[in-house]
Formats: sequence, structure tokens, C-alpha cells
Amino acid sequence: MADAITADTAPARASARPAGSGDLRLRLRQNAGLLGAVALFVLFYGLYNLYHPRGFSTQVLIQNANEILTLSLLAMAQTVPVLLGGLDLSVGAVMTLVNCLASHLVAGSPAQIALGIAACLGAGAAFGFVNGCIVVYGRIQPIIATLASGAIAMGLALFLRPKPGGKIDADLSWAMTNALSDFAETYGLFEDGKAAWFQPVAWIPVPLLVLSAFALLVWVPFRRTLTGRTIYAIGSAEGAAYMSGLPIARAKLAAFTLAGFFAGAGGLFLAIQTSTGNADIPQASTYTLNSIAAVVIGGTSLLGGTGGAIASVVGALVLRAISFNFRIFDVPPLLQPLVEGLVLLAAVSLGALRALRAKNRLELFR
Amino acid sequence: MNALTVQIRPDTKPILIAAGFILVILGVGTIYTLATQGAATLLSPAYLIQQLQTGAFLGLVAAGMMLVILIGHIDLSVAWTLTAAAMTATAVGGPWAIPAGLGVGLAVGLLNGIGVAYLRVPSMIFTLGVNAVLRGLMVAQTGGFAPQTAATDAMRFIGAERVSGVPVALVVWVAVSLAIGVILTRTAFGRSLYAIGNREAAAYLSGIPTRRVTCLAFVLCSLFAALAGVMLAGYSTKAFQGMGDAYVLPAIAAVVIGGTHILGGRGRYMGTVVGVILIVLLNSVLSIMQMPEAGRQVIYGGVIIVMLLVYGRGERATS
Amino acid sequence: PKVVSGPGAEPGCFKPWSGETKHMQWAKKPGPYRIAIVNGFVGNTWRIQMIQTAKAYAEQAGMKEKIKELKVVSTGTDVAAQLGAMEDFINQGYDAIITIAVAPDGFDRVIRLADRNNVVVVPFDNVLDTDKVMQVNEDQLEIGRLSARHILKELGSKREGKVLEVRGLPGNSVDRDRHLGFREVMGKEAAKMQIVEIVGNWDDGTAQKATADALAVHGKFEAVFTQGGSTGTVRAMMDAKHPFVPMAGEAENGYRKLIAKHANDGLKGLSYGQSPGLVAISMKAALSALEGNAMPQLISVPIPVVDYTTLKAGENFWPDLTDNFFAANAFPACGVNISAPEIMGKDAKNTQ
Amino acid sequence: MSPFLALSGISKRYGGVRALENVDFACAPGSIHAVLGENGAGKSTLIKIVSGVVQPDTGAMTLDGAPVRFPTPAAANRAGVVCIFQELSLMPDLTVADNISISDPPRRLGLIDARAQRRRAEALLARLGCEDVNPQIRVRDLPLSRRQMVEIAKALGKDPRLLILDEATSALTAADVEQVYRMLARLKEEGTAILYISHRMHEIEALADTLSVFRNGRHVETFAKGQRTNRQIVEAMIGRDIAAQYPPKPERPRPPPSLEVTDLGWAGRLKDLTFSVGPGEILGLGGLDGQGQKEVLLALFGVLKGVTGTVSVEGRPHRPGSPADARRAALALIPEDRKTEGLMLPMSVGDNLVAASFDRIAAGPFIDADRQRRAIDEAIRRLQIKVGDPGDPVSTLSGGNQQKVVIAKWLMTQPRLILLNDPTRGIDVGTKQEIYRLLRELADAGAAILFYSTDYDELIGCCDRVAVMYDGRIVRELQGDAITERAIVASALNIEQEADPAHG
Ligand SMILES: Nc1ncnc2c1ncn2[C@@H]1O[C@H](COP(=O)(O)OP(=O)(O)OP(=O)(O)O)[C@@H](O)[C@H]1O
Ligand SMILES: Nc1ncnc2c1ncn2[C@@H]1O[C@H](COP(=O)(O)OP(=O)(O)OP(=O)(O)O)[C@@H](O)[C@H]1O
Ligand SMILES: [Mg+2]
Ligand SMILES: [Mg+2]
Repeated sequence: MADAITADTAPARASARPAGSGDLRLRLRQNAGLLGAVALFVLFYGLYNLYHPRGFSTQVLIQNANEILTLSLLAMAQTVPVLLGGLDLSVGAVMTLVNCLASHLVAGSPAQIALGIAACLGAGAAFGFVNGCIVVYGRIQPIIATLASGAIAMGLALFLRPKPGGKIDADLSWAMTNALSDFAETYGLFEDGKAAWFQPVAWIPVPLLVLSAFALLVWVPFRRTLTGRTIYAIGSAEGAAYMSGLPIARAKLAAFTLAGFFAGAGGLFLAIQTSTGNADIPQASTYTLNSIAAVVIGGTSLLGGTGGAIASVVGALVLRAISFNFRIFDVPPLLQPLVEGLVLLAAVSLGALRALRAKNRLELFR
Repeated sequence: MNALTVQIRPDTKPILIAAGFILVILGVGTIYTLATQGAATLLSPAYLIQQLQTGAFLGLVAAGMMLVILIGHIDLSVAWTLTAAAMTATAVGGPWAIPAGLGVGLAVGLLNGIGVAYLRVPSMIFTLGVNAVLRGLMVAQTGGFAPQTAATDAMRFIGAERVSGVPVALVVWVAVSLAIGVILTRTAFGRSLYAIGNREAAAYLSGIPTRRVTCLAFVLCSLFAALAGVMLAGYSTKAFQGMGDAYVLPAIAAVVIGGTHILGGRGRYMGTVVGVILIVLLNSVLSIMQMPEAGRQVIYGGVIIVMLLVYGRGERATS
Repeated sequence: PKVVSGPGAEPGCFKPWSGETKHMQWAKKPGPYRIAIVNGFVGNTWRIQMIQTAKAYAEQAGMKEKIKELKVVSTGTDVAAQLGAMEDFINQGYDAIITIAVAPDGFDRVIRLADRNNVVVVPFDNVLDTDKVMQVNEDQLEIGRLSARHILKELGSKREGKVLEVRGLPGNSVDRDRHLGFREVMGKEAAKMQIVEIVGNWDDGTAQKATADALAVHGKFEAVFTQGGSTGTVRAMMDAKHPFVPMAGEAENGYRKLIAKHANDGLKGLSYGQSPGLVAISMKAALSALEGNAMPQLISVPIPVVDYTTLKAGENFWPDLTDNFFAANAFPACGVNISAPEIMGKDAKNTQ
Repeated sequence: MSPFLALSGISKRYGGVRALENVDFACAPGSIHAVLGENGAGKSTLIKIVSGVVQPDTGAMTLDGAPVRFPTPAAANRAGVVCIFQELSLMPDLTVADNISISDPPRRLGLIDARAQRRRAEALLARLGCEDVNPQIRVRDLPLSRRQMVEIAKALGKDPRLLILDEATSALTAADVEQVYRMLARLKEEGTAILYISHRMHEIEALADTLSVFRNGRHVETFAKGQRTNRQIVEAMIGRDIAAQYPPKPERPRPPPSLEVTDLGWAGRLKDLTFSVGPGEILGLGGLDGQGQKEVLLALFGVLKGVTGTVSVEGRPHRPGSPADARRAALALIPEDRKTEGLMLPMSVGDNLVAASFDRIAAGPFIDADRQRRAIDEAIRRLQIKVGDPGDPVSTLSGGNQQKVVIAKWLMTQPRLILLNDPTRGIDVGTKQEIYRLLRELADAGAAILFYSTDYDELIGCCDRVAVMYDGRIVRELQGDAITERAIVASALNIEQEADPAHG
């Protein structure tokens, strides 16, 4: 019998490739969520700048950059566990914990400051690692494990800063929250930032550089390591990942460690920006919830497996850009929370369009 | 042996452990009071009754939350559902107060249900948005219309009164609990919840109306939250902004401590009841011991993790 | 701004905090002015009432013509967003920015920018730990002190037994100061009294539950000092059939109603007010500064306080209005006389 | 030739169940070794032990004569033991290329080299004649048969010394199977040892050099190719003689249709199909995999949106909006993938059985415990499901028994029109035979049956008529004696019958 069947069966194979999809179109289709987010951002941020008296100016850019950095870092932090198919409800608390820690450590001689910064980032990563251990070896679901560990982080933060206070090196604060030129000026680099070659880049806000650094020097390479790949694999199908001999435990630990690291970085910058530590419980949960919203708006699936930290940054930008507009347009103050809520609801519901379009309802259950 | 009870037998262990831990809490608290007041006030019926009364509000919220968690979802909008229901009830006032409050619950539940079941937005995030919208509505309403906020007598009655020493709130909680117990074990709806929580696609292809069931679960969740709100307003004689904030995470914690699997599909209602009592007592004892906020947070988180570790580590993705 | 020597404008209204309080003066700017109010958290009655007050005050004759634009935003409990909003308004060229800080620190950068652009920043209610800006507040330490004095007065000669202290939001400077003031006096005059401390978060629900627990365990208290959620505190005592005792608490209308109702049964209450009306005084101060007047760096607003003897229905409390709003809202000395019902009584119009 | 891998005295229990009992087993390099056995015989368990997924309770393993232990699949892979599992081990959200090189992707400077990875994928797929599969596409978007090919390519990529295929061909079309045969032959030349598990006798015949039969967790016997007749082999497997595998087809005039489908269309994947089935009839759906057969079933069952054309069941127009509607119209669907679509794996066998019949076991609003128990026992008895206690999680059953649970669940609803999507996938001869008989019984009892299968023998053996599909159309409807392997294959490839058999 077999012989009869070896005649050309190409038509059958056609089903393998969805009707005429070039690789580009494939990529686009696979990143539809992100594209939507970018469009939203362009819309909101464009409006904001168009109507802002000093729209598209450096000051405005600097101010915005300062405002988005912490949330963006937390969005990146949230992304990693989400890719795993979990959630990290402790990012806000870890941010706060590190924020309080920084208010003790990041001051004094340059050496001390450098050490303090390292310690803060280390602390964030360490806490994330502990989360990872609870999840991997305790086999407790991430969402609930981090709900609990978040409370613990909050407690520690309150021990460190029963009430707001502390100090961060003033120069550092100023240098980190302004344009590159001010940075150079503060630390007397490049002829106090007057160097000719330096001018073209002098206007760039430092926070944007920091963000890019974390994205391009930490996330992008990590994503291309085996461990990074494994995180996606686990989010997609943990059993299969294990069967394929992937380092499950390592990947999970790495994911939460990285989350802690990014969250810590967020806390550190918050400290630098505000030059204080403040164990503010509502603020912590605000950031946690916003980080989740950012991840979703960025098009990363809460089921894990698809998406990325950069997309989540865009999500964070969208969130911020929404509230920017309240400072321009005259929305009655007591209606602002309502409008904000409605826009958020609409933004996160964009994904629904897919559900409504799906012609085979089984596809909805992925 | 009935297939279902067989299926949930392992879920009984957490309940027993949690119950044991409740005794530990009471023990520790009593030692403290003995040391400071020289009296074991925590064991007095008066104190316990009062804890159950205040526990009833959390109990109702947790009950609804459990239904949603069972199908593998979560409802973060209960905080402002509760508040909105309470504020609407007092604003409407009169005989229609309570129905109005519950009406709010119904509406919110439908909205959540449609968003999650029909639009298939992840519940985590959709309910978050709905919560924000409700908050916005309440702010606008308070600012705009200065609504009446005094609880009606009927609300006072179900929230605060006692009949022959038994708080009405407690009675309501017990009644709701019995109802849910039966629903979960003895009705198609209850079974469908477990089925969906385990594998929605299979449930759907088995001809279970998954979307309607999901919707209904969210409606019930919001309804119970609304009921809790109306009763809470009765208890504190008035409705006020943010009165629900203290209920979301404790409700989730109670459900999970009660042994319900956070990803759905497994769990017994009894566990949620025990979890609620545990959380309420824990908070109360910490408050009595004048534990500083920092300590509270640490203990709170520590308890949850330790409990779950004691329950035994979850199984892996593959056998 | 340059530091000048006092006295400043309208000392009756803009009362310097103390003798040492320095005065500041900004370059005079031509009016009318653009004013922005950057609020933080919005989800409670006090904040809503504050916003309403601000809008009502801006409409009043004498103010209206001085104010070209009043913009109010609420950034939520997110310091980054609040800082961002303030800096944004500086960039937009607003003349004055009035704010309730979400944290007592961390505004150095904004202040620096404000000074560069000659913008007047006025924090009130939750003030900043800095002397670089003009601030408006009531003396929280004093509030704690006078609460203690009231209680001791009402207790007569009794100086032992337990006193319940219901605190506010942990970590908040207002909570801290009131607590310190209270303890200062109690420590001096009634060292023997045992003070039981619980956390009420300035929220009726929390206060009620915490009080109920405390009552269940400690049985009897001689007096109560509650920082907020006062209504909840009293309700808990009534539910527990605890006898009424001398008490000091916030200015919620509901609490004042209860005092009026039960004063004779022993609820010898004092009600001080951290008034949402502070926003009006802050606006007034900002305008005055923009007009080039010398202003005290720290303005102490007289604490509006009433007790069971001075309560008057329709004047400092309103039996037929809701419990939640804050009754103390008028400051005659400053010509700020927006009585609470005036704004909380209004309807949809004033959200527009 | 000395054995490459040898097991001695291996035992494995799962709670009460004895999955393997003191098994000795060996396989040699350069030969294809088939493992046969009923569902639940212990084949997969054996494989899982060899490949490090589960640990044996007792017993020892030697590789090239040296004792070994594989704590994880990774360890086994390192030793050159590569397994293609019965349950696919692909990551649906990753691309084909990612999946193929998942465990050790080509790297530059420690970072994954996407381009090299892609080239690698293309090369491996080419070896299987799957040039058409785009390495950049997500596995999610591939039909099951292609996924299995990717799975195989992935295994090849680890250049195994011992390759294990656990029913790796169960969803493959005959054409793909042919490709796999070639690949295996090549590997055999190169001296790879191959363990091959399948329930398809003709595959075994075509491939195996050595055969081992398992029964109830015991290793019954091992013998060289050709030493036993099929009949003897099957006997050894199920411990009894099986008469004719397929029940006789009743000779009767074609009944009036109870399901009538006219111009059925959907999203360009189904193109105006017209067919009908009558009570007592079994209509087979044939053709290469992925020609729209599944979609037909899903469309009838109310899963697909935007279906065009008219469908009527027993005269009444039929437009189900959901499986719930379909069920009310007395339809039943045995879905493609029992693990994700047929069963709630963690739930008990009992709960799974009643999942479609709450209305039947309920008295008023409440579920009646006795009725439920009776219904469950009845179902287990009727299909002879091998289960300890109805309270056990269904996940603990072997593949075949799990499939029986799915079928039993639907029989409980007393359907009038039964849609089967490859119901015998991964099911042993004995069980298959039971199912064939069952289908015929149901048909004789007046049910109309629509039966899609990737196995031609089945279609020929069971069906009164076979509609062969190609590219979303019914290209040919065969009846009676016209239903032959050649006829089906020819129309499946959409080539006229005269076409001479290709090389191979
Ligand atoms: N069979 C499996 N299926 C899926 N994932 C698995 C499996 N076995 C292990 N893992 C994953 O690998 C990770 C680590 O495995 P490991 O065996 O080290 O876990 P463990 O907690 O150390 O178990 P134990 O303590 O029993 O050895 C676990 O978090 C789990 O997610
Ligand atoms: N994880 C498990 N837990 C409990 N019992 C199990 C488990 N896995 C397999 N079994 C039992 O072990 C026996 C052998 O199962 P196995 O999967 O090896 O059978 P099989 O030969 O592969 O059957 P099939 O041909 O259907 O795949 C079966 O009775 C099964 O019920
Ligand atoms: Mg098997
Ligand atoms: Mg099988």
C-alpha cells in the first residue's frame, strides 16, 4: 500500500503554511498586541505634546522621562514571571523595600555611593531569588507566593523606614534626573558637557538612557540565552519543556531573580528621584497593579509564553501618557478618576477584538 | 462512595491544618492577655461572637471570591463593588436601599462576566479596570451629588443587630455558606465550576455552557460583595469611600489558606470559611497585641507561605 | 524667592508658625494668575471636599478676577506622578502650584525648578520637611496637645486607668505629630494612665473594628483620643455598650452629631478639624505671594475646634447632612467662609 | 550483536496500579525493535523509565554494558537516549525553529544564533521531506500531523544512539509515515537502536526486525520478525484470540437521511460540502490529514463561527451556537485530542463520565448521588474501562482507557448523531475492536455516525460509505465494495485512479 501514497502530496502540506504569509507579515501577526500598544502611545503622547505649550521640548521630555522610568522598570520586572505563566505581586513591595534601603545607603563618598547602588540592586535581585526558591522548591503558585512575600517585603521596608526620610546624594539626584548635559556638568565630564562632539546627544534625558541600558544590556541578551528561552518554553508548556530536558528550576529562579532585580532598580531610581525612602503601602500596590496593566497593554499574554519586556515598557508608556493628558485638557477634577478608569478598561480590552474575530471558538481556550 | 466527595477528599487536609492553626492563634493571644490583663478574654463567647460578626463581612466577600477562583479567575473589583453597593444603598435609602445595593452588585457582576467570559479579557486585568471605573463613579457621585450616607434601619438590622445574642450578620453568613455548600457539591452549576476550572476547553466541548457559568460565577461574586457592603454600611451606620479596600487581598488569602487552588478546579467551601476565621482572628490578635504595622505585614505574609508549605508542595506540570 | 524680615501681609490670616518663622518674598507678577492644584489620593470624602472647596473659593468675588485658570489634577498615591505633574505645570508656565504632598520629602528637584521659573509652590495639609517653600497647615502637635488637655480636664482629678489612642495612617507625618503632642502632655500630667494604642488609618471601618477589639480585651477605658474615623470609634463603643467617656476626635459631621446627641450621657467630646478649607487659605496665600507681598514661610492656620459645650446645629455641625464630610470649613479671619453644606450640599453642577 | 540498552528486573507501581512488573528487556543497535501491548500494558511507562522521566521502583539499566541511571530526561539525552513521547513535547508558542533546537540551540558568544538555528531547522525538516514547514511559524499554528513531524525532526536533531518512538505516528498520514519509514531505515543503517511503539499492525510489519509483547506490565515474549503470524501476536497481546477484527456490515438499503448537509462552507477552509447520513449508517470521512475533515465535525457541533449552508437533523434545521446546543439536539463529538479537549485530567473518572449528562443524573435542581453512581458504574461496565476506583483521577489511566472514558461520557447522553474525530488514535487492537463493535451496535440502534479516521483500514472495515475530502471539498464518495485502499488513497491525493504507484 505504502507505495501508492508517495505520489506528490504537496497540497496536503499547504495547510502547514497559513495562506501566503511572508515572514514579515508573520512577524507582524505574531506581534499584533505590541503594535496596538505603540499606536495607543503615539496617539496619547502625540495629543499631549501637540497641546502642551512647550510640546516636543527637552524640558517636557525630561519631565516625562523621570515620570515613566520607575513604572517602566516595574513593567519589565513584571514581564519575566508573566512569561513564565505566573504573576509577581511583590514587585511594588520590592521596589519600596529597595527604595527605603537606598535612602540609607546611597550617600557619602563616591565609593560609598557606588557600593550603596550595588547593594540596592543586589538586594532586589536577592529578594527575587527568594521568591524563586519559594516557587520552585516550595512549589507554591507564584501569584500567591508573591502576594505573601510582598507583604514581608513591605514589613521590612517599614522596619527600615518607619516614617519617610533619609537622604540621597544631591548631585546624583540632580544628575540622574536631567539631560545628559546636566549630568556631564555635575560631574565635570566632557568639559562640563560643553564639548562640541557632545552637543548632539547632550539633550538626551538620563532616565531614557538608563531605561535603554536595562532593556538592551540586560533584557535583550538575557532573552537570547538558553535560560531566557526556557522561560518562554515553560510559559508555553511546562511539561513539554521538562520533557525536552530544559533547566526548569534554573529558569524559574532566574525569572524571579531578574524580576526582583528590575523592581529593585525601580526602587533605586525612585529613591534617587525623590532623594528619600518612603514605605508607602498604597503606593506599592499601585505600582504592582500598574505593572500588570502595563504588561497586558504591551500585548504579553498573562498565560505566558509570548511577549516581552520591551513591549511592557510601551505598555507603561501608554499608562503614563493617558494621565499626562489630564494636565492639558480640562477634565473636571472629580471626573478624572472615572475617565482614567474607562480609558484603562478600554485599553486592556483591546485584546478582546481577537476573541471576537476568532472563527474557531476552540482557539479561545489557549 | 460518591465520585465527587472522593475527588475532593485530599482537599480536606488543609482545612484541618488551618483549623489547628486557629487554635494556635487563640492560644498565643490568650497567653498575651493573661500576661497583660490577667484574663483569658479571647476565649470569652462575647469576643468570639464579635469576631464572627465582623468576620461575616469578609466571609461573604471570600465566598464570592472562591466561586471565581474555582473557575481559574479572580475578581479584583470587589473592593469598590462593595463600596459602590453600600453608597448606592444609603443614597437611595428607604425600603429600596438594600435592593438598590444588590442591584449594583448584579450590574457589576454582569459587566465582569461579559468582559471575562465573552470578550475573554483576562479577569485579573478586566476586574482591575472595572474597579477603577467604580472608584471614579463613586468619587464623581460624592463630589457631584453629596448623596445621603446614613444606613437605613433594615441595613442596621442585618449588619449590626443581634437576635437573642446572635448577630444577624452571622446568620446571613451561615445561610449563604450553606447555600454555596450545596451549590458546589450538589448542582450542575457547581460541578461545572470545577470542570471549567480544570480544563475549560474540555468542559466547553462537553456541552457545558461555559460562558454562562463563568458569567454567573462573577455575578454571584459581585452580589455577595454587594451584600457585604450593604451589611458593613449597616454595621458602621454609614457608607463611606474606600470602605472595601481592606477586603480584597484578605479574601483571596482566606480562600487560598482554605485549600482552594489559586488556579482553580480544586477546593472545598468549608476551607474558605476556616480561612476567613483564621485571617480575622489573626488580624484581631495582632491589633490587640499592638503589633506595629511592620511586624503585622511580615507575620501576615509569613503565615500564608508557611501554611501553603505545610499543606504540601503542589504537583509538577507533568506526572 | 528672597528671605525678608516680617511682618508679612494679613498677619491675622497668614499667622507665622512661631517667632523664628522666616518670611519670603517672590518677584511681583501681573495677574490674573494660573493656578494648579496637584492632589494625590482622591478616594475619600476629605479630598473630594477639598477639591470642591477649591473650586467654590475660586468662584468667589475677589478671587474670581485674580484667577485666570484653576486646574486640579489628582495623581493618586504615586510620588513619581505627583512630582511629574508639578514639574509639568511649571513647564506649562503656571504661576502657582498648590499641593498635598504624598510624602514629606523628595520635592527638592521640583522646588529647585519652581524657584528657577519663579513659580510659587504651596504645600498644605501633608507638609514637607523643608523651609524652602511657603507652607500652610494647622499645628498637628498642638492638636495632639489640646486633645490631651481636654481629656484631662474632663477626667477631673482621675489620673489612673486606661486611655485609648486610635492612631492614623502609619508613617504619615500628621499621625506622627498628633501622637507626639498627645503623648507629650499625657506623659507630663498623667504618667500613671496606661495608653492603649491601636491603628485606625483615619478610616471609620478600620477604627471601628480596631476599637471593638480593644474594648473586647481591655474592657473599660477612661477616655478616648481618636485621630479620625471618630464616628467609627464611637459606634464601636456604643455597640459594645461601653459607657460614654470624655473624648477628642476629628471634625466629621457624624461625630459632632453624636456628641450633640450623647453629651449629657457622658460623651464629653472635643472635635478639632484638619479642615479641607486649608486649600482656600493656601490659594489665598499663593495669590498674595504672587502679588509680591512678604509671606511667612510656614503659615499656621488657627485650629477650628469645638466641644460639647460650643456645638451649634446649622453652624458648626449639620444634623440633616451626611456623616462623612468635615464640618470645620470656615475661617473668618481669612475671609474664607465656605461652610461645608454650601459645597457638599450642591449637586452635579459643581463637578463641571 | 551485544545489546545497546538492557533492563533487568524493572518494576514500577503507581499507587495500586502495577505499571511494570519485574521486566527484563534489551535492544540492539542497528535494528528496529517494536514494543506491542494493549492499552495499559506498560509500554509508555517502560519508555518513560528508559528516558528518565520516571524512576523505576526496582531494577537496573545498563547502556553499552555499563550501569546507568537517568534522573531526568536531560540526562538521558546526554547519553544519546532520545524519546518522542506519546504526549507531544513541543512548546506551542515557540517557533518551529526554536522548538527543534530547544535543548541546545546553536550559539554565538553564548547567545542563541537565530539564523544558524533556522538553517538547522530547515535541514532537519528537509530530511523528513517537510520542506514546506516554515521554521518561523509558531507550532501552535500547525496541524497535528505536522507537529508530529516537527517532533520527530527535533529528536533527530539530538542525533540519538537510541531513538524511541512512542506512538509517534498515531496522527500521521500514510504519506508522512512513509517519510518516517525512510528516515528510520537510514538511522538503522547508521547503527542507531530504535524502539518503536505503535498500535498499527501494518506499520509493525513494515518496520520491525524484533518484536516484544507486553501484557499487564509484564514482558510476555520477544521474537524476530516473521516468527509469528499477526493473529498469534495479537493473541499474545490481549491474551485471547480475536476473531474478525471488524463487525460485519449489515446489508440493507440506504436509509432516509437523518443528517442532511447542503453547501456547508466556513472561512475558506470548507467549500460547499453536501452529504447526508441516515440512522444506522456509518459515514467515514477520509483523505489526507488537514483537508477539513475536523472542521466539518466542529461546524456541525457548533464550535465554528460563520458557518454557511444549511444543515438539518431529523428534518429540523440545525444551527448550533455552541456544543451545548448541539448536545441538546442529541449530537455527540469525540474530539481530536483527548488530553486537552476530551478530559478534565485532574478530575475523577466519575466526574468526567457525567460531565455531559448533568441533566440526566439530576433530580430537580440537585444532583442525585445514587443516579450518578449508577450511571457511572453502567458506563464503566459498558466500555470495560480499566479503572481501580471511579474516584481516581482520569490522568492515571492509560491512553486507551482515557479514550474510552471520553466515548462513555458521550454515550451517556444517548446521542442520535455521533461525530468521531480519529477516535482510535493510540488505542490497542483489542480496544479498537471493541470500539468498532460498539459503533456498529450504536448504528444498529438507530444512531447516525460520522467517522473521521487517519487509518484507512478502519474506514474500509467500519464504514458503509466513505466521503474522501481534499482541500475542503468532498472529492469522492465511495460505497460498498468501491471502498478500497487504492480508491481512497487515489482520491485523497486527488489523482485519478489509473495513476501508477510512485517509486519508493
Ligand atoms: N515531571 C516534571 N514535570 C514538569 N516540571 C518538572 C518536573 N519535574 C521537575 N520539574 C520542574 O523542575 C523544577 C525543579 O525540579 P526538582 O526536581 O529540582 O524540584 P524539587 O522541588 O527539587 O523536587 P524534589 O525536591 O522532589 O527533588 C521544579 O520546579 C519543577 O517545576
Ligand atoms: N502517572 C500515573 N499514575 C498512576 N497510574 C499510571 C500513571 N501512568 C500510567 N499509569 C498506569 O500504568 C499502567 C501502564 O500505563 P502506560 O501508559 O505505560 O500504558 P501504555 O502501554 O502506554 O498504554 P497505551 O498504549 O494506552 O499508551 C496503566 O494501567 C496506567 O493506568
Ligand atoms: Mg502509552
Ligand atoms: Mg497510548
